[in-house]
Amino acid sequence: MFRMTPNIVRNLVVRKSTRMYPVEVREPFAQVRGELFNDIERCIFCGTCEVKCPSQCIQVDKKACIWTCDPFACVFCGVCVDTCPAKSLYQKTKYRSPTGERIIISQQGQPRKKDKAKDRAGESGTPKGSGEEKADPGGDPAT
Amino acid sequence: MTETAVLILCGLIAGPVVGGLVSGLDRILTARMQSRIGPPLLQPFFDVVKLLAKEPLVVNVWQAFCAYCYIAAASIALVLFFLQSDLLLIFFVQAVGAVFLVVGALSSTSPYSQIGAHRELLQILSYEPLLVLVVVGFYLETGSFKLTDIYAWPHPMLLKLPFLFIVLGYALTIKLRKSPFDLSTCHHAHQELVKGLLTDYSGPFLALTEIGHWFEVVLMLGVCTLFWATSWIGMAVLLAVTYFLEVLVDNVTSRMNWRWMLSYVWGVGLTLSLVNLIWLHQG
Amino acid sequence: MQGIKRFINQLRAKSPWLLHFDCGSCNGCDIEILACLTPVYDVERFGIIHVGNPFHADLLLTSGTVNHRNKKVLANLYSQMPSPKIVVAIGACGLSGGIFREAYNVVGGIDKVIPVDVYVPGCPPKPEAIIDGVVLGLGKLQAPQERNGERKEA
Amino acid sequence: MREEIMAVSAEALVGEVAKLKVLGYRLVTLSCTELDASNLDILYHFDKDLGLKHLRLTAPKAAAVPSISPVYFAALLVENEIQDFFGLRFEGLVVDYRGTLYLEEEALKTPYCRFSLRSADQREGPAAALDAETNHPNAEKF
Amino acid sequence: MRKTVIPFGPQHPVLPEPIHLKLTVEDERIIEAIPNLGYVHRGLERLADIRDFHQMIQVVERVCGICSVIHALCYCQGIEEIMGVEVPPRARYLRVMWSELHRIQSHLLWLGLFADSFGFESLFMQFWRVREKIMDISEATTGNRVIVSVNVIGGVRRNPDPEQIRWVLAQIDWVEAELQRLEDTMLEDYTVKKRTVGKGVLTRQQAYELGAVGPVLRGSGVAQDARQTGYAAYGELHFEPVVETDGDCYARNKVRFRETLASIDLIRRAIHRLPDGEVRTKIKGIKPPQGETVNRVEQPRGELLYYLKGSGQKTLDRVRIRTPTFANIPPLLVMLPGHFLSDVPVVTLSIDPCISCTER
Amino acid sequence: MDIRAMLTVILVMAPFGGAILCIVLGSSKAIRSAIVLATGAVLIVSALMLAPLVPFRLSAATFLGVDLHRIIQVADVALLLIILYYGFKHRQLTVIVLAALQLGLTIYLEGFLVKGPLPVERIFCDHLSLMMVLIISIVGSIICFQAIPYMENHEHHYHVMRSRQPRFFFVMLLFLGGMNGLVLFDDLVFMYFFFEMTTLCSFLLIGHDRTTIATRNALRALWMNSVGGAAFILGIIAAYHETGSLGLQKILTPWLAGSGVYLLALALLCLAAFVKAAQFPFQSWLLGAMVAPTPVSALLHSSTMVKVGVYMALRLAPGFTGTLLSQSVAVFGAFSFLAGAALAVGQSNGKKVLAYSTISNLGLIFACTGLNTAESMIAAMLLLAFHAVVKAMLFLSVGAIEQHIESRDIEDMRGLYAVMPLTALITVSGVIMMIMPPFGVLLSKWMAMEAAAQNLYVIVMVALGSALTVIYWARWAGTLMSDPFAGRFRPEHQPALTWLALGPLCIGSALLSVGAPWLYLRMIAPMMMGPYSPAYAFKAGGLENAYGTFAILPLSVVATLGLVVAAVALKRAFRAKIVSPYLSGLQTGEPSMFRGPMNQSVKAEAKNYYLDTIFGEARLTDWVNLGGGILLTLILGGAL
Repeated sequence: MFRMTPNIVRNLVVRKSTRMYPVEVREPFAQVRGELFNDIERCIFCGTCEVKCPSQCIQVDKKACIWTCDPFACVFCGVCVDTCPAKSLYQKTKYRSPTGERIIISQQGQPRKKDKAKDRAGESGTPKGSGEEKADPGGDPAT
Repeated sequence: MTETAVLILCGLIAGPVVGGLVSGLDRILTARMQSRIGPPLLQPFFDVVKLLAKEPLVVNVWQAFCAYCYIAAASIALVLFFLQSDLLLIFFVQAVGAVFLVVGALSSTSPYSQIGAHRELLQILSYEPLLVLVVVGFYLETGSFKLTDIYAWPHPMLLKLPFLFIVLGYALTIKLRKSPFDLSTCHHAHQELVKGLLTDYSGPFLALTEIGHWFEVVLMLGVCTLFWATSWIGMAVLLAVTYFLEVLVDNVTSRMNWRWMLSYVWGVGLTLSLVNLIWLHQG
Repeated sequence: MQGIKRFINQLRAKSPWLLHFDCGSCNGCDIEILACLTPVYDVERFGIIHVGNPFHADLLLTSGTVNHRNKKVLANLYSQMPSPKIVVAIGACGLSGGIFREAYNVVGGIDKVIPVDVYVPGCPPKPEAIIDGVVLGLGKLQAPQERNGERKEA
Repeated sequence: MREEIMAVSAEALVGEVAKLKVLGYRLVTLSCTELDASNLDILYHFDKDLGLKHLRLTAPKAAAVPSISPVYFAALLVENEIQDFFGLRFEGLVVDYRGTLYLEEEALKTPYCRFSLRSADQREGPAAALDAETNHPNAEKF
Repeated sequence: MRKTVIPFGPQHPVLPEPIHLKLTVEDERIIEAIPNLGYVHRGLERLADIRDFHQMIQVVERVCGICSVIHALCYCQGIEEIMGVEVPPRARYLRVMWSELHRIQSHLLWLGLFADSFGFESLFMQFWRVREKIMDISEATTGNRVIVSVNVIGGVRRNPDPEQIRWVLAQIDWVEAELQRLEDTMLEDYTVKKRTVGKGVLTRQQAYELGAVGPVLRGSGVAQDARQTGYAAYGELHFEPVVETDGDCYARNKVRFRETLASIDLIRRAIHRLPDGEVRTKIKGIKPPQGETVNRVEQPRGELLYYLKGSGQKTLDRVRIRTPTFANIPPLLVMLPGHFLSDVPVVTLSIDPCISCTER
Repeated sequence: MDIRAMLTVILVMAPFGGAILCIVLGSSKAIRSAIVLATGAVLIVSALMLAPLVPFRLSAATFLGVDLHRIIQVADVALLLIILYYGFKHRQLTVIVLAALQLGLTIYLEGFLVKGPLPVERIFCDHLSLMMVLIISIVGSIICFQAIPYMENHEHHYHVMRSRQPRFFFVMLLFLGGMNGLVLFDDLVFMYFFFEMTTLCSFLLIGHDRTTIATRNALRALWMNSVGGAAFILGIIAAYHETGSLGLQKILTPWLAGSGVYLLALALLCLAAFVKAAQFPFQSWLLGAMVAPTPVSALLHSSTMVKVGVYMALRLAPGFTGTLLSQSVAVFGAFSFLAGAALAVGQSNGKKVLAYSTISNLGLIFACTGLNTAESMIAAMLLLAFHAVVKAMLFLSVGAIEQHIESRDIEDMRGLYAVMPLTALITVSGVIMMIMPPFGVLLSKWMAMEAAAQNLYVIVMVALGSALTVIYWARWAGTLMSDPFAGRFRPEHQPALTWLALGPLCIGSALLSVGAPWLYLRMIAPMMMGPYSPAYAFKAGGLENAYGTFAILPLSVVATLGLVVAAVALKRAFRAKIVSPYLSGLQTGEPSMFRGPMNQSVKAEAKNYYLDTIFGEARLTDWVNLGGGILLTLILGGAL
């Protein structure tokens, strides 16, 4: 009846297997598909991601150069990243943080051939202060 | 008179405080046995206070009544223990609480609650005779049912009542709602009866049943101390070992069904207690 | 009195009991939620225990798309939870319907039926993300009066 | 398809199936596809020692098909499913959910009959699904 | 007689997924169990109308999160068959590796849940503790823990480097050691046996005729495993199915436990024979699938069948998925009556129900 | 005339008078009710007046100038002839044989055996008799009061054309007189006569409805009780043979305890007691008697008639102190306690539960009698009193419930609180008084257990039995408080007389429980002489002896406080949000309905566990009868 006892006693003695998550954060594996970013500077608004996305969560307005993504519908499959011809899409290894409000990521870019100077990367629908998922056009993380 | 008042107060405080601490320790120990860290020691208190502050939802108003009756009976039983009253009487009072808990659960129409209540009744059926026999064992050894006399007995009772201590262990396991006897309700969620007996108690009423449970746990542990009442160290060691074994058993067995429980507890328990009692009777 | 209230609200955050309802997810989120309970993540460190019963729960963790059959169940469960209560929607399906948005039997995200307090994106979210989401929810549990209480309940 | 496919008629179906059972085949499942606005194509998949065998039945939507669940109890779920999805009626089901196995009243009726639902499908996305809550006029009543 | 009617599920702590069983009980003995499905029904087969055949991979992966690799594998194999695409050998071996990793994680998950179903909480915790290692392997090699999204038509998306492969081997050694430590409890403990032996008995005949698949079928003594057909690289790995003869919950438990160990072995063999080379055939320029096919693979829960029909367009005409649990529910309905209420979780979980598979 | 003698005569004769009036004038409802009420009032007043006068002995040689013994002789023969008549009428061979046997033995005793002058101090009223008189007169009268509206309803329900109520009340009142006679007389022949009278009355009452099943069960009661009668008369003969006396108090001389024939006499008398108290294997007559209208059940089988058995045993106990007979009676009683409780667990018929519970409790009293220590005798007497009151109340409530919901099945009483709140509450409080401290029944059970602790056989059976007792009572109480109510019912509207019966019984039993120390001091302690001693002292509001203490008053106070708190909580709970019980999230708006397969609304039903496979009547009865039979044989054999 007590065959589990050795395991139990062993667990009492050896190190616990718990990862103390919020206190110690583990380094994610290198290839993890996390949060989706669009380096809007490099985006050519070709619309491939919109076509390929299985969840159809990306909209690309080719004329207005607006790249919109519903992060709540994204399934993190990475197909868009794989197929992006301009390699402007990439995934961080960190997952997307939970939020209390609905958000839509909408990035306003410039047509490829035009001025590459600093342009406003507008986001609508994102409340202030919780905008850490903003794709920051300036700081290129370049994984 | 003041002494009595102090003892009553002790009983009333010891229940929630000691019971909560024991429950917290239990959870930590269980977690460690499962290679987890577990909650803080004071977690049970957080839970109870939180529950008390929740919105009262009731399924049937009689549940509120029964929850209060349960905690009243459980606390009276413990206070009687501290007042060193009659052991048999204490168990009768304790049984009142158990019955009210069941009646409260029966007053809901949810089948889970009802079946839980019936299983609880079967649990009562399993351990109640054993408790009576343990008490009889004390009587045969000391010639009294009064706790004053039992505590005053000069020899450790465990040496004369070893089997009855095991029998009490069965009762304790059932009372603590530990595997393999966590049939009517269980500390873990994953049970076929959802939460069985306690399914439809919620918020403050659930908190009351939890505090009542602590009272009962302290009472049962108090009865355990009777087995080594001659020295504080012996008492403490006995309690620690007993509780550790309880947690261990909880972690190394699966939940059984009530048929098994009834036949096993009655079969083994009654045999053991009879052997012990006959020994006492003859010796 | 105010002090007691604050104290109790603090305790609320220390003992969130969790009810998990899978309303039509693919299991991915469910097993990640369960994984949170197991030794490696062990959310019992935060006092979280899994209760199987809305009457006992403070937190409702829901995963999956709402469909026509389970939306009633979801609303029922929500109504059986005593307030203050927090709803955490887990995974792309729970947030918006995810990849199944367009399927014929899908109503959409959890917030189509009950008010959602925290959205945890991911498909499925990692246990760390779920813990983050729960922690975010606990903040709301600590200040229940700030919630705009009775939102639309289906 | 690599394996053998045998066409059967609705009348001969149960007999054929019973024959296969005697031969030691077990039912794997049924696959139903809509051929056109009025006909369905049902494939009965059977298996014996990891070898497959298929029966093909072309069934008009309006007529009922005899259920094979009395022969193979396992057909119970899938036949109910086809009732849900295509609105095809199976006669003599062991447990008949009458189209409520998966679908609630407010859901789209016979969702797999795309020929009859084509118009509803024009508006894709969640709107279409939500629309379905209010019994779409084009949806075939079961 | 005094009947008790219990709504068992959809929300129920022992059921990880919503399914409803209307149980009619007499003094805790079940006399009738009627299921109600549809709580997870999404209608994803129909998404084939609006998602192209590449996008459908991501959709079918989400039929079930626990066996997503194998769903995608079956789907891809079907499409590859229609389109006549040859898969590179390295990809086939990697497919085996990931499939078996998935099987291990699924079985570990099940072993934990099964332990939980008879109230053995600490055992549940131990299996899930071990399982986290497999999740780590998945995450490291594919980029996601659960829905790994690694199969594509014509091969796989990831190509682990040798160092990663060595790491995987080390990890599964650890898993094996841990499992062997738990074997004694899971298979020999008195209380475990008391709760599982003789429960939910399905004779060989019944299992075969009711169309049971997977461990349920093999637990009843029928040596049938779709891996015997030799898809992917199984044909080259000398695969032997695990069979038990008692047909009760204990036998199924034993089958799954032994299969877990067998899967570890299979991974080792697959890795040892892992060829070098490409992992993905380019399919650009090949016409979209036209024709129909039936493809079968072995999921952790049993045999999975995809019926695919395409007419040369980007979207398929029909994607029909017959999942193993779908096949195992009729046997479950036969098994339940006569048992006690306390055995319902044990018997129900013994088929390893995956409701999201069943209802899609 | 001495007031004591006068009261005695009133207690015995007033019911007879009332009975005769009933049959003569009782065709009108008003007159009949008035007669019953008046008789009851007279009985209650006389019994209360008798209370301060005990103990006393009185000589009763003649009645209205005729030799009393002669009257009884004639009446006795007449009674047996009536039984014989019924035996012939229903062609019941057993009854005929037993009645003839009794007739023969009576004639043998009276005509040939008894010689010399008979003692005339025939009336003996000590505290035990007084307790019985109080129970019979007060509880019995209350039951008769409740019977007035009950029978009205009953006949209405059965569509009886010509009212048979005069006859009914005739027998009821006759019975009360007989009972009082039985407990007030010390002369064995007199006791035998009254014993037979209760047998006949119970036969008539059980068969009152004249249905086939009623007649059959009545006949069963008749023949079984005739066995008791035969044992009784044999016992008398044996006792007379050994002691040369017919006075019970004379017979109970401890120095004769060594004699075999003497013990056999006592054993035979005990056997008669067992039969009257429906102990195993004679339980079936009591169960069969449950077909009778509920007041009959209450009167005969809960509070009074079956108590004759234990009364006799208690009377005889000093005679067999310290013998093997005493031990066997204890074991037999404990066995009955356990078996009765086990069988009650298997029952869903409310009246049968009450019946088995009665058997079980009487078994405990017998066990205490057999233990034969001071403590156990005190326990027995307290249990006798408390059980009578509480059980009568429960019977009457079940009767009231039954007339409203037209069923006596516990399952049909599910959620009764919703429709008959007051009756349900009274029933629940009855249940609580049966199993919970600080109420009297439990007090006496506690005493019994402590007294039994010395005897391993007894204590093991009592421990098991009391756990089983908890089960069937708690289950019932919970069922009543559940909601919603599902069956057919008539809204709660009870006749005033029903409330007049239930209310005082409920309040009375609660007060009696609180007053248990005084009950003990005033009624029981004075009787503790001879081999016994007043074992308990009244200390700190509780009863205490050398090895145990039961704090009645403090507990009562605390329990009242707890009740008040709980009641306040209850009141506040009425303001809380009421939600549907947990139904796995499938509840629909309607109570206890859930949305099942095929979108149907299904009722989530939960039925109580009756564990028929373990405790079912069909399964246990034979074994229990066998056990009881074996033990009885041992008793009779052991006596020799």
